[in-house]
Amino acid sequence: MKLHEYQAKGVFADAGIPTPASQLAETVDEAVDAAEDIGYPVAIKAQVQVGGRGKAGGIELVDDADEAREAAERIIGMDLKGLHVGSVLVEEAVDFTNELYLGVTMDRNEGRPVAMVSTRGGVDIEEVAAEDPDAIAREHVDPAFGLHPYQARRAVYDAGVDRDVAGDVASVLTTLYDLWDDRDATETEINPLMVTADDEVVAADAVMNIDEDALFRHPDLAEMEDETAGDELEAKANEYGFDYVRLSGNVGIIGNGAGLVMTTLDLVDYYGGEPANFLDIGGGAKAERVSNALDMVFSDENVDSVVFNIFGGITRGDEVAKGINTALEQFDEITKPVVVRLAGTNAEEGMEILNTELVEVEGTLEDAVQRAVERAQEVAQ
Amino acid sequence: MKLHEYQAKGVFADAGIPTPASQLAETVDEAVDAAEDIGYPVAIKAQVQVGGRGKAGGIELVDDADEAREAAERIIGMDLKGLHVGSVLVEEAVDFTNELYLGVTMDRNEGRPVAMVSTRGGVDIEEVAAEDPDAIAREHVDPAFGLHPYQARRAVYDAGVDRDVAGDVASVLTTLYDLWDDRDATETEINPLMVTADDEVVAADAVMNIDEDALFRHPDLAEMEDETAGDELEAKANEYGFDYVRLSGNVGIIGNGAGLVMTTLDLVDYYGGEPANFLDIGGGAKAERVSNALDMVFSDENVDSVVFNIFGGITRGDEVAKGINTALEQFDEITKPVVVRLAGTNAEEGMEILNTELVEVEGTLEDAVQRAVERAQEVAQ
Amino acid sequence: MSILVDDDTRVVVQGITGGEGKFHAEQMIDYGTNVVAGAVPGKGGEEAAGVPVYDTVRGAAREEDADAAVIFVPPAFAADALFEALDSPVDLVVAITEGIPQQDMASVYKRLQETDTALVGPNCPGVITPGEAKLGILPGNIFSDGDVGLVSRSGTLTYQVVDSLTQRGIGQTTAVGIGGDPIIGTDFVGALERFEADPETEAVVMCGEIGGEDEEEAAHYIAENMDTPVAGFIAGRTAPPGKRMGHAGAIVGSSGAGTAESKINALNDAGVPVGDTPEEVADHIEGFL
Amino acid sequence: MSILVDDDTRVVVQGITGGEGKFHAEQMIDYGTNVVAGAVPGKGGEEAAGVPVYDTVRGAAREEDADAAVIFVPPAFAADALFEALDSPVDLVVAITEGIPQQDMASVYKRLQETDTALVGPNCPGVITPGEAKLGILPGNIFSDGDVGLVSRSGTLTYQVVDSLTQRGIGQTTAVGIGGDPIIGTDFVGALERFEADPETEAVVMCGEIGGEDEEEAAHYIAENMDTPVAGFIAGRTAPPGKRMGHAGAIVGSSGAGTAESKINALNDAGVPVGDTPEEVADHIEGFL
Repeated sequence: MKLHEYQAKGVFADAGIPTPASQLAETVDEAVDAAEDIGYPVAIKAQVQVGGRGKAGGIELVDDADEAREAAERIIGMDLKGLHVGSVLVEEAVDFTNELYLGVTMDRNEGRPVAMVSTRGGVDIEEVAAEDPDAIAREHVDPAFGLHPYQARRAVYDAGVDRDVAGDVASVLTTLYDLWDDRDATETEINPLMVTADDEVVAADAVMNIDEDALFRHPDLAEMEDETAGDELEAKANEYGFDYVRLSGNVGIIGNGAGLVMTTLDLVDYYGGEPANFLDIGGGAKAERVSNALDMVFSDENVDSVVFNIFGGITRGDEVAKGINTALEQFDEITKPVVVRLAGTNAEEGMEILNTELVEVEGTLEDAVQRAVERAQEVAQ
Repeated sequence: MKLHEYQAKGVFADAGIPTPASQLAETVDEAVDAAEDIGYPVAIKAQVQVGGRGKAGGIELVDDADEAREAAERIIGMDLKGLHVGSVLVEEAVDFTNELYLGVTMDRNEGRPVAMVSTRGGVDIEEVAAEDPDAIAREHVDPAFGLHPYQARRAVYDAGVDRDVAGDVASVLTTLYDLWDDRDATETEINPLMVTADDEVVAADAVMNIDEDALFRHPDLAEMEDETAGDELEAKANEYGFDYVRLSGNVGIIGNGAGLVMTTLDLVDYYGGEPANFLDIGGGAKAERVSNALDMVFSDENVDSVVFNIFGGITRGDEVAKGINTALEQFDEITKPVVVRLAGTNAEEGMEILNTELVEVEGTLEDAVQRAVERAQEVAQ
Repeated sequence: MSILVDDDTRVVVQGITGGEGKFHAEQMIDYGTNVVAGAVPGKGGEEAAGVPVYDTVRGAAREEDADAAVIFVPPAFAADALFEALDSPVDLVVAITEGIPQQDMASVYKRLQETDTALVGPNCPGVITPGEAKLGILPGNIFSDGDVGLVSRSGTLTYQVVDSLTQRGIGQTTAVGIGGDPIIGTDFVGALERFEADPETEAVVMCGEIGGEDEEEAAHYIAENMDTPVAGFIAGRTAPPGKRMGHAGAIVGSSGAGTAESKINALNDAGVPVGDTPEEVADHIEGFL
Repeated sequence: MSILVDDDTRVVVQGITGGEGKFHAEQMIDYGTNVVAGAVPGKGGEEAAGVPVYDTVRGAAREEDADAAVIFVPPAFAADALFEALDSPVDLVVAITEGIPQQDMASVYKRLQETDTALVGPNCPGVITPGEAKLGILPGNIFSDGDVGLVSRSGTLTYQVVDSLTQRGIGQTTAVGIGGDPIIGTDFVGALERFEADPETEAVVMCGEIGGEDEEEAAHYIAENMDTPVAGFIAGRTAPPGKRMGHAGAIVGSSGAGTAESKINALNDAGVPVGDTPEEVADHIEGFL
C-alpha cells in the first residue's frame, strides 16, 4: 500500500523530520488560498501514486495567485499516466544548495533491511544505482538490533555528505529507519532531502509504502488506504478479498493460486491473446467466491472472453464444478463466453457435472487458453 | 540502586501489573488514616532495603484501627537489621490460594537475561533454587529480540502454573521483562505474585534494582535514588563520586582501583585487623579527591587508623605524594593515624616527598597494612 | 530416497486445534505421515486429530520425539510460532501460513541463521515424499513415487506440473513448495543442493516466478555444481512492473528488477531448458530420463 | 612470543580527540605501539597524537590497515563504538571505558558471538606485551619482557603483582586486564587458552576477585587442559554479600554466590596455589620457573 506524498509527509513530520510548509487542496480555490497562506513561490504537486510526476506535468512552481490558479486548474482533474488527479499538495518552495537521497527498504536477497544515502538526490535513484552503484552508500541492518547510530553516521560519511550537515542527515536517516521499522513499511524514502544555504535539511518529497500483511497492527495507516485506492475494480477486489491486478487486454482470467494464474496469463499471451487481468480466488471454489469473481470480470468492459482455470487439490473437482454451476446460475445472463478447465483431484467427474449450456469446457490448460483467446478474437471483431 | 517496595510497586502498577491498593505513610497518624481509607485487613510494611522483613518484625497484618496504630508505632522508627525504618507501606491484604515467583535478572555467566517462574512463591527463592532447581522454569532471553511471547508462555507452562491463570501470568512476566529492559534494571521480581480464589493475579511484593551505570538515561529513577540512600557516609560517597562500602571494623582503607582496595581489606583481615570500609578514589590522586577521601574516613567514628595505599601507574608517585601532602595540610589536625604506602612509577621519589610529620610511610603493602592494624589496636585499647 | 521428509519424520502440528490445522493434520495422517503430536498453548493434555496436544512445541519434541513441525497458525502469531519451533528445537519446520508481515519474517530469518534447523516456507504448500510423508496441504493423490525432484515457489502451479508428470507415468522423489514470500527459509539453491545429493533423484523440475533473484542464483548454482539435469518454468512473463501478482514476492521492480526474462536467460545460460508451457516442462523431463 | 598484541599490531584509537583518548594514544605511541590512526565521527581528515583521524573505524581499517581498536569513548556511547569496531572489522578490540550500562554490554556480547573478533574489556586497563605494544592505560614502565603471562580482572592489583615480579627480575610475555564488569569479552578461560598455546609463556598469574563464576570455570579449564603452571590470587575475601565492591562485577550474591572461598577452593582443587598476599603469588611463580 503506497501512501500519497501528503500522507507520507504527515507521518514524517510527526516523527520530527523537517518538511516544507504545505496544504492539501482538492479544488482550485482551495489551492489558491493555500498558496496565499504559505506565501510565494510555492509548488503545486499532483497527488497520484506514480513516479516521474514532474516530467509528466504534475508539478508546477508558481510565483503569484494567477499562476497558482492556472496551475491548479490544469493539474486538478488531469489524467496523469492513466491516473486521475483528485488533489494537489500546495507546498512552500525551498531554496537549496544540494539534494540528497535517503531510503530504507528490504533487501530480499539478504533477508534484511538496507539503509541508503546518496549525494545524488533529486533524480531517479534506480538510474544512479545502475550507472554508478558506488554513489549510494548502503548499510545492511540486523533487524534484531535496528540501525545502529554508527551505521547511520557511516552511511552519511561514506556517501560524502557535507560535514556541516552530516549529523542532521544521520538523524533523519535514523528516523526514516525507525519509521520503516515501527510502521511495517516496505519502503521509506526521501528524494530529495534538500540542503539549504544555511545548512538546514528539508524533506522535499516523501515515499512510504506499507506492508499490506501488517496493516492489521496499524489501524491509522489502514484508514489511509481508503484514500489511496485507485481503480474501481481494484477497490472491489479488495472488498472481495481477491488478489487482483487489472491489465489492458481483453481475455479475462480467473484461477486459483498465484503461480497458476500468472501462468494462465502467460499462456494467453503465448497463444496470441492479451490478458485483461490477474485474479486469484484462492483455495477451493465456493459458489460465492466464484460468483464474485465472475461479477468482477463481467463488469470489466474490456473483457471479451473469460478463461476459468482451477486446479482442484484437497478440494475435489466435482465440488468445484458444483460451485461453478451454482455461481453461474445466479446470473440472469452469461454475457461473455466462459471457458472452464478443471484439473487435479476428480477433475473428470467435475467436468462432466459442469453446466455446458453456460460454459465451454476444455480438458487441458493449453486448450482452454487457446479457446478463450479464439473466443475473445471472435467477440472483438 | 534498589528501589523501595512502594517505588517498585508504583513502577509496576504504571506498567499495568495488578497491585493491591496501598499508601505510603511516614507517621503513625498517616498510617492509621491510610488503613481506614483502604479498609481492613491491611498489612503495615516497613520500607527498608533488606530481605526477610517479615521474620524481622517489619511486616504486620492488622484488622482494625487500634491494631494499625500499635503496629505503626512499633514499626515506624524501628531499627530493622541495622536500618532505620522511615516509612511504612499500608496495603490492602489479599486473600490468595497460590503464591508464585516471577523474576528477571542478568545471567552474567551467559551474558544474557533470564526470566524465571516458579509455583513456589512467597519463600526465599534462592533456597528453592538451591534445594530444587527444577522448581524454577527458566527462559534465557536474546537481548536483541527480547522475551518472545512463546518464551513467556513456555516458562509459565513449564513451571506448572494453573492453566486458568497461565495467560495472565505470562502477561505479567512479559511486562516484568519489558520493565527490566526499558528501565535498565538489573533485577525485577515479584515474590509472591498472589493468585486469588477467583483467578486474579496480584503482585504482593515488588523488587526493582536499577543499573547505576544507566541512571543517566532514567532521570525519573535517578530522582528516586535520593530517597533510597541509606547510610549517611554512603550518601556522602555518592556525592564525592567514590566507590564506597561501609563495614564494621576500625581500620579505614583508602586506595585506588577496586581489586587493590579489596586486597587491602583482605590483608587487614589477614593480619588480624578489621576493615572499616572499602573506599576506591579511582585513578590518579588529585589533592581534592584525597582530602575528600580522608574527610570520609575521619568522620567515621568507628575508624581508629587509616591505611592509604596508592599504586601510581600513569600518574607518577611524586605527583601523588604532592597531592597527599596538599590534602593533609588542609586539615587543622590529623585526628587518626594514617599509614601511607606508595608504589609504582616514581614510588621512591614520592615517599621521600611525603610529609612524615603528618603520616607514617611504609615501603610495601604488607608492611603498611600491618602497621595500620597495629596502630588501630593501640588506639582501640 | 528423498529429501527433507520420509516415513521416519515425526511431525508436530502447531495450531492443530484450529480449523485448517485439524483438517490438514487429518489429511496428513490419512496420507500415512507420522504425525505424533499437536502443539497449542493452553490446550496441553487434550487430543486433536487423534494425537496428543502439548502446550509447547518443546513439550511435543521431548515427549513424542517430534523432529519436524508444521505451522498452521494465523499470520499475526505465526512468527512467534516459528521462533518457538526453532527453539524447541526440531530439524525441519514447514510454515504454511500466508500473509506473515515481512518484518516479522526478517526477524525469523535472522534467528534461522543462528540454528541448524531447515525452514520451508512460509506461504507454501509444504513438502511431500510420495508414499512416505506429506507435511503441508498438498493433495497427496496427484503425486506418485519416482525419480524426479520438484521445487517451486507456487502451489497450484506445482500441482499442474506434477499432474502432467504423473499422467505420463513419471513419479517424484520429493516435491518442495518453497513459498511465494519475499523472505523464505529454504530457497531454490537449498532445495537443489539436497536433490543433487540425493542419489535417487534423476532430474529436477524448478518452477520459478517473477521477483527477487533466487532463480538467477539457482542458475549459477546449477551451472557450477549440478550433474542432475534440471528443467525450468518461470511464471509471470506478462506481469506489469510494480504490481504484486498474488504472492507477496511476485513483483517486478519499477526499475525492471526480477523479470521473467532475466530469470529465463540466466537458466538458459546455465544449460537449463525453460518450458513455454507446463507441458513443455514435462517434455524436457521425459527427455532427461 | 606473546598473546593478542605484538609490534605488528596496527592500532586505531576510537575517541582519540578526547582528553583521555589523546593522552593515552600518546602514551601508547611513546611506548612503541604501532598506533596508525584515530577514529572520531566528524573529525575525519584531522590529526591527533600525530596520526590521521577518520570519521569511521572502517575508514581507518581500510586506509591504514588497522587490525586492532582501543576504545576511549564515554559510557553512553561506548556500546555503539564497540558495535562499530566489531563491524569494521578488526581482529581485536580493547575497551577501556568504565561504566557501560550492563544491558548495552549484553547486546554487544550477543553481536560478539557472531563475529571472529576478540574483545578485551570493557572496564579494563588493556593489554601489554612488554617491549612491543600496549593497548590501553597500563603504565608501561613497570612491565618487563619475560616468560610469565598475567591475566586479571583488576588494574592496580595487576600492577601490584607485576611490580613484585619485575622487582624479582621476572618479566612477562603479555599481561591482559580482562576487566571488572559482569559482562566482558575475553574471560579467564579465553586468556588462559592463549597463554597455554604460547610456547614462550612458562607460567601464568591469574588474579580473580569475587562475583560470577569465571574463576571456577577457569579452574576447571586449568585442571583439564593446561600444562603451563598457574598461580592465583583472589581479591574480596572480606567483602560482605550484596555490596558492589568498586567493580560492577565484584559482588557476592545475597545467597552467597561468587564468594572468594568458592573460587579459592576451586583453584586449589585444580592444583593452582592461591596466594594470601600478592607477594605470595610472586613466590609461587618464582617457584615454578
